[in-house]
Amino acid sequence: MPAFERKDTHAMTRPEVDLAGIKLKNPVLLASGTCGYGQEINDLLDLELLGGLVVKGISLIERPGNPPPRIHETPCGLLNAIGLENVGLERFLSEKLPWLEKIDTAVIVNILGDSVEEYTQIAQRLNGVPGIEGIEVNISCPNVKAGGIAFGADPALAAEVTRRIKMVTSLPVIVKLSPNVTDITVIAKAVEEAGADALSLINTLLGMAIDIKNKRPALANVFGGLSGPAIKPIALRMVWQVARAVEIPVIGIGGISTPSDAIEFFMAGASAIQIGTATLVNPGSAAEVVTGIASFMDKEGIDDIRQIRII
Amino acid sequence: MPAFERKDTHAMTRPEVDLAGIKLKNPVLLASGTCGYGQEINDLLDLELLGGLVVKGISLIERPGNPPPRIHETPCGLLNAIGLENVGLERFLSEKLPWLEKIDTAVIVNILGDSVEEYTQIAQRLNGVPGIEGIEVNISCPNVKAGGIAFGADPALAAEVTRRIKMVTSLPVIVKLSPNVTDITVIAKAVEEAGADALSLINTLLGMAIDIKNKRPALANVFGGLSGPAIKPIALRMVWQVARAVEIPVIGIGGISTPSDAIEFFMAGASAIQIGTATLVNPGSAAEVVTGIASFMDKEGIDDIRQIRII
Amino acid sequence: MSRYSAICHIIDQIRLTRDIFHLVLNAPDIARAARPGQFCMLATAHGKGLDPLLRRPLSIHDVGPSGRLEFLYRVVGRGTDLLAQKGPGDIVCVLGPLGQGFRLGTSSSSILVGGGLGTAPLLFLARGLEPRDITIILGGRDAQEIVRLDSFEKVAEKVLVTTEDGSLGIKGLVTSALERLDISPSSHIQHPPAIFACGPWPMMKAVCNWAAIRGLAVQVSLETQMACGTGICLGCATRSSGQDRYLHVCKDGPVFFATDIDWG
Amino acid sequence: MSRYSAICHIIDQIRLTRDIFHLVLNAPDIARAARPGQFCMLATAHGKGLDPLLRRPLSIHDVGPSGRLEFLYRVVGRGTDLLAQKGPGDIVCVLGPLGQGFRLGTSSSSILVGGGLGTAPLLFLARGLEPRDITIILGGRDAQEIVRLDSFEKVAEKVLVTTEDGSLGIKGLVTSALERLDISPSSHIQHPPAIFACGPWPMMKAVCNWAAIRGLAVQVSLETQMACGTGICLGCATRSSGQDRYLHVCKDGPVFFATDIDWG
Ligand SMILES: Cc1cc2nc3c(=O)[nH]c(=O)nc-3n(C[C@H](O)[C@H](O)[C@H](O)COP(=O)(O)OP(=O)(O)OC[C@H]3O[C@@H](n4cnc5c(N)ncnc54)[C@H](O)[C@@H]3O)c2cc1C
Ligand SMILES: Cc1cc2nc3c(=O)[nH]c(=O)nc-3n(C[C@H](O)[C@H](O)[C@H](O)COP(=O)(O)OP(=O)(O)OC[C@H]3O[C@@H](n4cnc5c(N)ncnc54)[C@H](O)[C@@H]3O)c2cc1C
Ligand SMILES: Cc1cc2nc3c(=O)[nH]c(=O)nc-3n(C[C@H](O)[C@H](O)[C@H](O)COP(=O)(O)O)c2cc1C
Ligand SMILES: Cc1cc2nc3c(=O)[nH]c(=O)nc-3n(C[C@H](O)[C@H](O)[C@H](O)COP(=O)(O)O)c2cc1C
Ligand code: FES
Ligand code: FES
Repeated sequence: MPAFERKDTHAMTRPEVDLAGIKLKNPVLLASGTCGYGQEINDLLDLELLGGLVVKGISLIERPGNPPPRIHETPCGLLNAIGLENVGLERFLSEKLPWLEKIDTAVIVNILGDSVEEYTQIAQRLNGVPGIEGIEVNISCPNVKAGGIAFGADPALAAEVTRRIKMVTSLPVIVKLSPNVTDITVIAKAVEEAGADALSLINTLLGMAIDIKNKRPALANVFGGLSGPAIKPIALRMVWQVARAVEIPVIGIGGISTPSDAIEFFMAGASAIQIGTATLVNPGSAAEVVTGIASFMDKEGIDDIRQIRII
Repeated sequence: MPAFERKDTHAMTRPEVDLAGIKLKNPVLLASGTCGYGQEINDLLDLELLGGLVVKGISLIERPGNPPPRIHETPCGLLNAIGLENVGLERFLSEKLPWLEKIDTAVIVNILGDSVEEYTQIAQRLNGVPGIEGIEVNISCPNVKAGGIAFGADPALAAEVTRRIKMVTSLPVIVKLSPNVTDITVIAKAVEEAGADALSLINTLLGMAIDIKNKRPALANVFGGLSGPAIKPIALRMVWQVARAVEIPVIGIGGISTPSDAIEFFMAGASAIQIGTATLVNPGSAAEVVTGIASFMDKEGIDDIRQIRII
Repeated sequence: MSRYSAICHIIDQIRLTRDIFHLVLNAPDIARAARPGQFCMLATAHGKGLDPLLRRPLSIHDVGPSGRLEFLYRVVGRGTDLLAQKGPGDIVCVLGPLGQGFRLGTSSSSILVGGGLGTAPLLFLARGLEPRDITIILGGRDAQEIVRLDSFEKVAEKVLVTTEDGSLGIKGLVTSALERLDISPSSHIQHPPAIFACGPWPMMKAVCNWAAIRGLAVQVSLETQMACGTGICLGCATRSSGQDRYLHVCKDGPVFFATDIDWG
Repeated sequence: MSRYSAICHIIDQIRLTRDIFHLVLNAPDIARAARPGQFCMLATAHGKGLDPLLRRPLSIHDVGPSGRLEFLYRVVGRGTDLLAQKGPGDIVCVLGPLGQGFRLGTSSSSILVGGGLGTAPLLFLARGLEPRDITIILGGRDAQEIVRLDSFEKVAEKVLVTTEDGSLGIKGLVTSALERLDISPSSHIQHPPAIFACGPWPMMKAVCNWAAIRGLAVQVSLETQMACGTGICLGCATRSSGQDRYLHVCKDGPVFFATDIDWG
């Protein structure tokens, strides 16, 4: 198409950032599990306006997910027990990635496994695949071999997964931490030492609800992950703590739905942020956050969002 | 006064319960720190309608508390960093308890310390004091001697505090657990084994907020405790887990503001519940919960609230 | 398939009974794109309140000229209660049209069965059907639950009403009305009517049984909990009749052929 | 001291400027018990929405016969925005009257200084003062911020207006008006006026400085974040001028003698 017709989005997508080697148009990403594989949402939210997206967690083999009910609303929050339903690694590569490759935004692949081997196999397969800018390792899954304890709750396990993945890929490796721990900085430091290029936090908090009419848990899985505005204070505290404990960049996640929420996370020390539940509620949230950050920076007269970090 | 003028509240205050030896008119208590020492709120909420109240945490020596700002609102939640401001043990006994003694409701004293010795001293002093039905041990405080790690985050420390307190008092000892741990059942079991008569959970979740206009944490203390409806799913999950891990009664706390919230906790396995933040928002909440529980029981045709527990 | 995220003004909100409301919005884009059986997600919190967090799914009841978009709903909880408090001039954020609607097909006749507020999508459906030999069965607990009867009578050749307490129409369930249609199980039907059903699960199951005996295909409109309504959260799963696979009501449905669903 | 938790109907809600509202409720118990300088906690969420969670503190602007309870407020965030959306007939849950009001004393004259919406409690205060030699100084950024001038003129002998941009009254801050009152620092004042101030912190500080030089006592009405407003959460701490102790604005105040406060 003629040059004058080309979508000139640069002014709309500031400020560019470099996140552990990944070039992003801006520090706003969509969180895993809340944007499908991108195509499902692109008509309602132009992905090219964003820094990037983290696709739904991919396992080696396709997973059907949990029986319904899978979701339940709570005060300012959402409980989900999707059960990591996903198309599996191979179908992701053949059916989902080709569409994403055509979109001018960073694609980060969230991966998950029941064993160190499963994580490693996926990471190895993704290495060198064009159109993938980074891997986000979801360590909230239970380690089947270690008796079901979550990788993310044990610093040694978390470090082990990270180290093994780093050995098989040259892609930037982002490790996504679970908030369901006594001291998240312990896990963060273990994972940093194991070679992680960046950290994402937080994943969902373990919660539940009861359907008192039917006298049973509201979710078929009993427990679910709590997300949304309700968890923002906890997420922000953990980002603040971790940003002060490690040298690698921290991606802030948890309850962000407005530009001012995002700015809180940058002030706490985040280098980028992800928007999750807000997209489910209002598909345009992430684009509004991008615009809001740009005008905040104009008002403050700064050109690097990291300048607003509170020391 | 003549018999016919006496306030006959029995019908309004059902159902009676026995909580680790403490007789309660009903299983609804006010949570520590959200009802002062009782007198402050009695004009807006008749304490005699309730099972009881847990007074503001008492330390050996009076504490001034944290500098302001001490509170900050979050989505469906409240962050507080009151800093355990309290009148201290002796003033509590001489200035606050005499009024409470005249009120026909159970009085439980929440105690806190920076060392095992401080906890023990307070517990010893409270032993045998008329008008006190039980002690609730707040183990969310940092243990100064153990380098600031919270008693509630370490099973051995938590058990030690419990054991020592049990040695010096014949009052029922309720241990109040912190939710900021990887596995709350580990702490719960350690404390049960150490002789606790009951457990209260949860205390607040550690969180923070940032005042982006002034570019600083919204609380002077930086971190604060998150309470209110936002945390209900997490509290309920922990009550469910702990009720299945221990034999002693569990008091459910966290985000309860309506009868149906309370019923969720009873279904999860709680033997009683406490109302915290809801009283700050609406002083009448606890009385409404009492009434709501009674009419729920009528509708279900049950006479013991523990019958609704999901097995 | 075009979907829109629109900020809509309320043109009218009419309280039909104690707890049933008829909401009319101005939403030209959504109204134009809408097909019978599709739904919208409506934000219910007021102002910048964040609670209730999720939007609520409501079937499109009707669309009209100049961008009218209509819903028919019952107040059952906090979200619908807040929605009912709004009035003309107020604003509602709406996402739609969403999902796969009814397949209109070419059957020479159609039977539309609605129970409770399951009647909501049937008006728009009836308008869209061709040829027009349409029977609508509206079932409710009592006469109060049978709403917008005159509108239904305008779009159908025949409207049958059933109420459980007999306060209006036939006393009984919608199946009582179906039995009266005299489509005999044994008869080999030359021009099988298309069957559409929306309502409580047991009602739809009963309609499906009735139809199965007669070899008739049924399209049902399902409800599940939904977070996004747009196909990204995978929260709205329902068991498919095929083994270990879930269908997603917001994108694969809400309308399904009854045979694709595991009726449990 | 009687406090009430009341469900009140809105009698009237008048938009005075773009962001300032005058709210009139029917709240007989609270209105009867109220004293100048006290405040109420108002629930702002609609229906059963839980967000915003906390009630918002507003000073009692005036009370009237037959149970009128009035507030004057500015929309600054989510809570006040939601409150402003309500209209006559709608319901607001109110807790009040709360806190310690102004000590009315027996000074032969009074000077009341309000900055911005700090003017809110001064009307009710002026009505309560006796003997009635009252000067009210209303300060604002511009003329838009000076609201209900006619009402203030009815209750005071003298009303002075200051605006920072000079669009109404004296150009400058409230201290410019104070200076004009010609209460000389050196003079030994025989009948010292009582001084009352409410507004932004720097404004109150300036008033206190002006008064301190003249040996005049000042009562100030403070604002802090509040959760309960009833004295149970201890969240509303402010430093007292006495060492390591905090005062609690909702129960020890909101009105304090300036000398009891640590002005930082
Ligand atoms: C595709 C679809 C179309 C629908 N069309 C209509 C319609 O046209 N008219 C109508 O009155 N209702 C319709 N519903 C149901 C309607 O969405 C729920 O009644 C509404 O979401 C309840 O919200 P609430 O906040 O008032 O109730 P809540 O307090 O959230 O819950 C009250 C009850 O409603 C159920 N519920 C809550 N959220 C949902 C949800 N997202 N989906 C389904 N059930 C839910 C709960 O399980 C509970 O039993 C439809 C649902 C779906 C999925
Ligand atoms: C005793 C007292 C009397 C008051 N009287 C009046 C009055 O008569 N008229 C009037 O317009 N305002 C008055 N205020 C201030 C009023 O309470 C706040 O403007 C209001 O709470 C803001 O709520 P919001 O949700 O709109 O804003 P938010 O979005 O919550 O916050 C916006 C701004 O208001 C501040 N704020 C939020 N909550 C409070 C709070 N609880 N107390 C103080 N500041 C807060 C925040 O720090 C922020 O700067 C009074 C405050 C107090 C403590
Ligand atoms: C429906 C849903 C599905 C999710 N799926 C995944 C996932 O597959 N992998 C993952 O790492 N996180 C997943 N998450 C967690 C989010 O990516 C995010 O960490 C969390 O929701 C907190 O952010 P929020 O409050 O903005 O939603 C999911 C969250 C939701 C709500
Ligand atoms: C203002 C405030 C003060 C509190 N002070 C105490 C305290 O002194 N001791 C204690 O054990 N818990 C204290 N808590 C925690 C509550 O007792 C309760 O465990 C917590 O708030 C969760 O319940 P909720 O969501 O119903 O408020 C305090 C909570 C609040 C909000
Ligand atoms: S509701 Fe989110 S995918 Fe269907
Ligand atoms: S606001 Fe709770 S004590 Fe003052």
